[in-house]
Amino acid sequence: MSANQCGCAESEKQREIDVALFDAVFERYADDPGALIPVLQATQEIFGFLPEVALRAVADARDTPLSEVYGVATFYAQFHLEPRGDTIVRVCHGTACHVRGGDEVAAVISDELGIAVGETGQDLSFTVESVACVGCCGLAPLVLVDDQMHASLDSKSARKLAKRIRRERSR
Amino acid sequence: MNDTNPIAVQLTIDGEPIQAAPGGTVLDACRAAGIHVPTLCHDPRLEPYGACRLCVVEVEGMRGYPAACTTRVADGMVITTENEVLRGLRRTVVELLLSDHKLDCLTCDNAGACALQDVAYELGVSESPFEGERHRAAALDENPLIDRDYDKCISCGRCVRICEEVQGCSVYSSTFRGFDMLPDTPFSASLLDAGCEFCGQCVSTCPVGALSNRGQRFTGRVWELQSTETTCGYCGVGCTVTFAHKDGVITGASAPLDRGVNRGNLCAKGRYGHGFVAHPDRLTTPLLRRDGKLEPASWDEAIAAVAEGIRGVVEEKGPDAIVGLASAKCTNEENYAFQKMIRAGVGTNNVDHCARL
Amino acid sequence: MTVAGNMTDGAMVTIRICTGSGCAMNGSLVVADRMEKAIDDAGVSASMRVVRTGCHGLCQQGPIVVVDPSGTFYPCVNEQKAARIADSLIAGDGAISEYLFREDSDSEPILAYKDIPFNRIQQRIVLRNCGVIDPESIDDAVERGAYTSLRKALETMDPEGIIEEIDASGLRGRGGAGFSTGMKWRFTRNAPGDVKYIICNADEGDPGAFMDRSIVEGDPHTVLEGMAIAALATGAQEGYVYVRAEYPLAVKRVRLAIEQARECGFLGDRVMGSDFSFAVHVREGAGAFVCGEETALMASIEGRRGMPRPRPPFPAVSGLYAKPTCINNAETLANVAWIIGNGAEAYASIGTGTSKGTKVFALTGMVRYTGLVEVPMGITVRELVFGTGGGCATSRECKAVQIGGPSGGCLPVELFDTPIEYEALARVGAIVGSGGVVVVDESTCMVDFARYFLSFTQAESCGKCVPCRVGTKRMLEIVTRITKGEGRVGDIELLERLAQDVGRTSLCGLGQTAPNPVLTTLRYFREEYEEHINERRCRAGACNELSTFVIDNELCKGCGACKKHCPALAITGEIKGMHEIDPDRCIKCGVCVGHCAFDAISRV
Amino acid sequence: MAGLAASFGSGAMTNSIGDLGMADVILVVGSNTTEAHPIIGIELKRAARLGKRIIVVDPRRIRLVDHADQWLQIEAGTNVALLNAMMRVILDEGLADESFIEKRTEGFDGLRTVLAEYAPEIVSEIIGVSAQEIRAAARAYASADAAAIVYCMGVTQHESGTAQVRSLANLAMLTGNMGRPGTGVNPLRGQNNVQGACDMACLPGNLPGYARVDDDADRARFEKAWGTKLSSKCGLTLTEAMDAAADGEVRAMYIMGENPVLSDPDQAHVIEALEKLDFLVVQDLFMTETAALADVVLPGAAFVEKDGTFTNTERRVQRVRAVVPSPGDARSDLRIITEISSVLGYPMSYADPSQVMAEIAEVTPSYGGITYERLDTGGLQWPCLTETHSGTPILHAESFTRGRGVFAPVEYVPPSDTVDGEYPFVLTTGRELWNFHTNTLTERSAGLADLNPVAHVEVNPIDAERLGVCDDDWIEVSSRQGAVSVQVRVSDRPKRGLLFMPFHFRAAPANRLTSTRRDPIAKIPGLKYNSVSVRPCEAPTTDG
Repeated sequence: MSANQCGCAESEKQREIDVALFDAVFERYADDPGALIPVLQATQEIFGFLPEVALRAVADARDTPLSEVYGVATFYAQFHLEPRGDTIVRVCHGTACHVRGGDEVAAVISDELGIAVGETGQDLSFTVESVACVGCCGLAPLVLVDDQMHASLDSKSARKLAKRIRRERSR
Repeated sequence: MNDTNPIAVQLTIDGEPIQAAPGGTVLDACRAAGIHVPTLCHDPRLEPYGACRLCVVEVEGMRGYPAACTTRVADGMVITTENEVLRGLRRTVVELLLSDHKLDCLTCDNAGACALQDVAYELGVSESPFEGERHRAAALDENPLIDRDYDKCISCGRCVRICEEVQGCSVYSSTFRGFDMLPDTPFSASLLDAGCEFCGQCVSTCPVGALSNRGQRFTGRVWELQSTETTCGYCGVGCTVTFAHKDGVITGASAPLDRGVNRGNLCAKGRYGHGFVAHPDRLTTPLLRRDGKLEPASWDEAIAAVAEGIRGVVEEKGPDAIVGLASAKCTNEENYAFQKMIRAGVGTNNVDHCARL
Repeated sequence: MTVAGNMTDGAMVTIRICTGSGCAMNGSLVVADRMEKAIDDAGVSASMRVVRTGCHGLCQQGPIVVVDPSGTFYPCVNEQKAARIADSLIAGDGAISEYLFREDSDSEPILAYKDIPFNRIQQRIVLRNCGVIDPESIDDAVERGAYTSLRKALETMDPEGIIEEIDASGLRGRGGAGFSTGMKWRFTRNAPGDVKYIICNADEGDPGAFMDRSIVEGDPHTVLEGMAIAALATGAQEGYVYVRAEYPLAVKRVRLAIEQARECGFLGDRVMGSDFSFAVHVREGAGAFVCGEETALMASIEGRRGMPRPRPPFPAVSGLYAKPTCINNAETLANVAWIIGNGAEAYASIGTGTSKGTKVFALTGMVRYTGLVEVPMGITVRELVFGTGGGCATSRECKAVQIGGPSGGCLPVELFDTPIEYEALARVGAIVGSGGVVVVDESTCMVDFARYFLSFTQAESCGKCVPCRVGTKRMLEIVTRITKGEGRVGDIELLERLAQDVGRTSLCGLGQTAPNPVLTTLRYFREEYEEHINERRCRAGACNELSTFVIDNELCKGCGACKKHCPALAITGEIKGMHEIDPDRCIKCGVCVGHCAFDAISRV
Repeated sequence: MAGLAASFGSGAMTNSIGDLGMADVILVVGSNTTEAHPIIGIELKRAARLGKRIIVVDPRRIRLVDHADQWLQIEAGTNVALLNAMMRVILDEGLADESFIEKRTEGFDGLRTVLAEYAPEIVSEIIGVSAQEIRAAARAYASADAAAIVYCMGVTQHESGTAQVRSLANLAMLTGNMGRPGTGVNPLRGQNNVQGACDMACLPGNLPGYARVDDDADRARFEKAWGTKLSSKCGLTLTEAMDAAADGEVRAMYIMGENPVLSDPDQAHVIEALEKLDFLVVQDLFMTETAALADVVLPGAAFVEKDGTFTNTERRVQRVRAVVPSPGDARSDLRIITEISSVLGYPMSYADPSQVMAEIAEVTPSYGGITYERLDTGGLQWPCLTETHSGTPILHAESFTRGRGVFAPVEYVPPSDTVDGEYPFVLTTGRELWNFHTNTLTERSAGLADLNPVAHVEVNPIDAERLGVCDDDWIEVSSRQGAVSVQVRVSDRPKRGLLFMPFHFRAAPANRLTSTRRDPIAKIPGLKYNSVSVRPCEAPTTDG
């Protein structure tokens, strides 16, 4: 048994994250027993990732074992348990992108930003990740910077793109 | 299982006509008929899961190789449980498992009781042709009772399922996915922090040495141990418990799956509460109070002293000045003899026990 | 110069601008805004309007603008072009010739969208409204006949009749396995239980496939109508649309469509005044390919890890929340209203013996025209790749197609006459699958291609069963070492045995089909594997570790960029001088190629 | 058990552990099942998982509540009021099983009259649970095809314990939930062989098999079998015996395998009584708090060191087998007893325990068919009358043991130990998962002992805030009997105003606080309801 059940120590941690923020989320899905994933999606929408206290709050609010919440949160690629960069660079790895040089595009971008694919820069500026397919295969290879698509890239245009977003960031 | 539907299902298994209970699985039917089908993720205490794929069989008219543990029997089914193709498929499964399993059978306490060892032996797999990435996790011993070594885990999900389905505790879940999937507590917390009740059901179902009882470590190889089945001495449920022992010392407790009110399950006290038996505090000799101090005495002295003390009070105040308190911890035979002694030997009905507490 | 278009005076001019994901992200929204402004400014909105439509198909040429009634097609429209096109339309001029589509720079322009090579053999049933209607306007959809089939079913057919009609049409599931839709509905209908569910599977996870996305984005009502008819036939009262969260536009549009349909009485309580009630919810996937598998998808809707369970029991008997559930893929459902409206016979007259109707394919890769096409079942691979796709996009030879995504197979050019239908494709080791068709040329290494698909399925394995969890990992490791030139004698046999056993023993479709790319490349391109192992050679030059990087002195300007970025310090040379790569130090990462501004570095 | 015996004719669990799973609704009253009887807890949790409804009645949020459909957090000691209100609802809504009442019971009119006063709205005020909740529970229980009741010390350890048990029996009979799988009234026995010790007549008023010492025919039968005269005077119960010892009426005690200093109420009183004795014999495994006061201490054998039988809570007689030898000179209790009896002049000569069982079977009809040979293939549930009888999983199937079941008109009487300004809290005591009874065994089992090594008192967060205490702070809990210093565990399990303390720990003996106020019939002390006061205090010095 942890020694802080009375909440003295807990409240410190709670304060960092305003749990009241997602009361509305709980309320919206309170009557839907299957809605754990939408709740986690909405929670991640609020915090940018899924902090431990948030997962605990979800488990409590939905009367679901924490282990189950954790198991679900670690199963789906969309959920992140660590903080993420302000800008998310997603390199598409769909088949069309692969065939048309997606790997090279990914290598160039991660080289230019100094962040390996699947990781977040230490200053939380960028997260570089690969996505399975964004369904815009006609425009392969492509990269999404947040929601902005950059299509038909090659290693040169990819490098230019990476340089530009780095520059914009430092401004 | 109701009485109106007792009609058995007719099957053919490996060419033999077999009758099976309706609603059961092909594996149930095979086991009931004494036909061996290897499994790793199956436990009769759990719902069918179908993850290890060792129990694949052939069923006429069914596509592919269904798993016996998840395929329900149907009348007229023709099943093959053993042939070269099936052996080959099972061998591949075992080879895959061995390619990501810490093979420390020399010092593993589960050696000899390990289901993976058994199937490897049965299928003649001595090494895996596959090499590559392996799980490397530090062995966990953050709690006083259960050791976890996920390098030996085969991700069969039995611990996760038994904790959820049987114990209702959900301490574990399967975490992450694909090759990275492992059973774990949320945020890899210690079992204590994860709300574990330490029933040890997870240890009892683990088919390999990934989960083990700390207290049993290095107390004896499986084949050196003797086992004796008895009834648990803690609460009133009366679980059937099998104690493993060596050289007069109990090394561990388990429960048979097919007998008793508990069907293989135990609680923390039943499974881990036997250390008191060999505790140095045990009274090993009678004690008599001499000059205000309790001092060791022989049985003859002690029995004489008891008889004398009782007789003295009876003579002075009559038998009703004597009270005997029997014990809900003692056997029926002992309690019977005790009250008989108080009633017939002392002559009073002043006998009671702690039923009211 | 202008080419005369048939702009009849008085008729409403409709400018259909594609706002599907591809075109939208490529700037079509700006194009639409620009044109709308021009119309407003000119005060001609009574005779001219902009419709923001779903996908037209030829994504590669986006943003796409089609002007009706003439059908004039403007590819690659940007803001400037948009302004000029709008002006010309307002002025009543003909089409702007230099903006029109041409096969080659020197060939004649083609005016109408329907006449471009890409569209010649297409036959649009599923996509009949895609690119035509504004998917955010139910009025548009209704005008094109949406929900008339539902009304017909409600007013003139009984559930059994509906199922018979679907059965007779020969419609089969478009998501992968190709199971008879009519039979699935019948099983669900016959399963005992008061509560039943319809699920539309729009969790299109196959890399290289985007037909479900385009359908849901371009014509959500036909999917909803299909679901409602399915619900009516099976006795369901509730439905879920399970759509990938990676498709935000699809999510938005289907939510809007549900809202609108409910307001119009096409969904919800007492549909169209009848006794039939049907509520539809939307669930977004959370990034798991395996959730395309029926039982995993249902686990996900229930809020659990998307891990499949063995079947039987089939969802039709015990599905969502253990209730009878009918799961159809979005494309399958998009056929339903058409079949009910036009009759089973009309549908069955399209296609081949066992594969009826049309199929939507995502034609991608090294093909000239990439995009979404809908063709009758039974056309050959060759017709699809060369007829619709216009052949190889490069000067190299076309080498193979991969059909059916990571579960499908690679077919060599010699098999291009195979008809595209369920059984014929299965015979050669591929599947129709969800309909991804990736064309590759000689620059693609088939071993690496197999590795690519495996790395996808391996990463998407849920981890439940041993063959898929460990088997795909070990397969990937073997294939990877072959592509790295570290393959050993015996690896091919080991890989083949493992691939077969993983396929035979895996719990669900993902693991059962994951080995297909390996098995088909081993079957048709085995010599490439052998070359990698025995000769340490990659004929496509695609495997870095087996390539040698060289600097062409003719092209090299001596800028030093490659040297600066070489992580292995393998490049020597002075500024403005000759540069050289030390093959012994080179780690074959290819970074130098990306840094050379003069295309002077190549791999041989 | 007196309550059930009066209603049905037998005081034992009516049904079996295994058939709880066949119930559609299980009403769990005053039983912290998952901690005190974990394996039965598993059955309940499994039932819940399969969609069966569990209704928990407990002032404390026990772990089972997480699996329950409904939790009635009543005020401590108000079970009878709740049950009467539920029965009132059942009657008012026509949910009673008229034909069962007609064919199998008597005394119904008396109950009906009593229930008139127990409208849910009125009872709601007493028990602190809304009328709506009471109705929901009543309807669920009464409309189920099969509904079972499980109860434990939370019902019996009250001054009104017998009344509470009879009330549960009333509820079961009212709805015809008796004698079928998944029904019944099922008391859970706390220790391994409470049932057996009762069966064997370690009770002051009974002879084996619940024969009566004051019944001439019964006594004559045993006098014949045992070859001696027997007293016809009912003996003293344990708590009465302690009083008598304190009064000097009782002068000697022979205590086998019990530790009343820790387990019995009002510790000061118990110690006083035992110290006043002329002669005290204690037979045990360890030097317990009680043994330390003895004149003679006899080293007994643990259950893994001897052969015999236990009878579990569902009346199942099961074999106990020697696993290991006893240490040193320790001996099996049977051997000790027979030798002492012989020296006392009443010779007993059993070659081994199976001969005792043979004698038990001879004199105890319900054990008539039980032999060690039969038990080797699995336990047998009594009544097992003959060697061909396969035992009785469900009692009262065709008729009640006593013929017709009796409804008892039970009125709710508030506990006499009422809270007041001086003692404003209610203390309830009980078990925790990892400790057993007086901790004698569990504190000496490595690993297990480390899980819950020290006593805590559970305090509701609101009370804790008002008292200004946090986890692990020390408080002194005082009652009219005594005071104990104990560490706090802030927990939302107990209701406001309720404290919970385990009775396992000698360093913080809960029974120093409890009183010997007891049920007038069963003589069970009201351990579950004690008025106490609380104040923060310093940590005690360790020499304590």
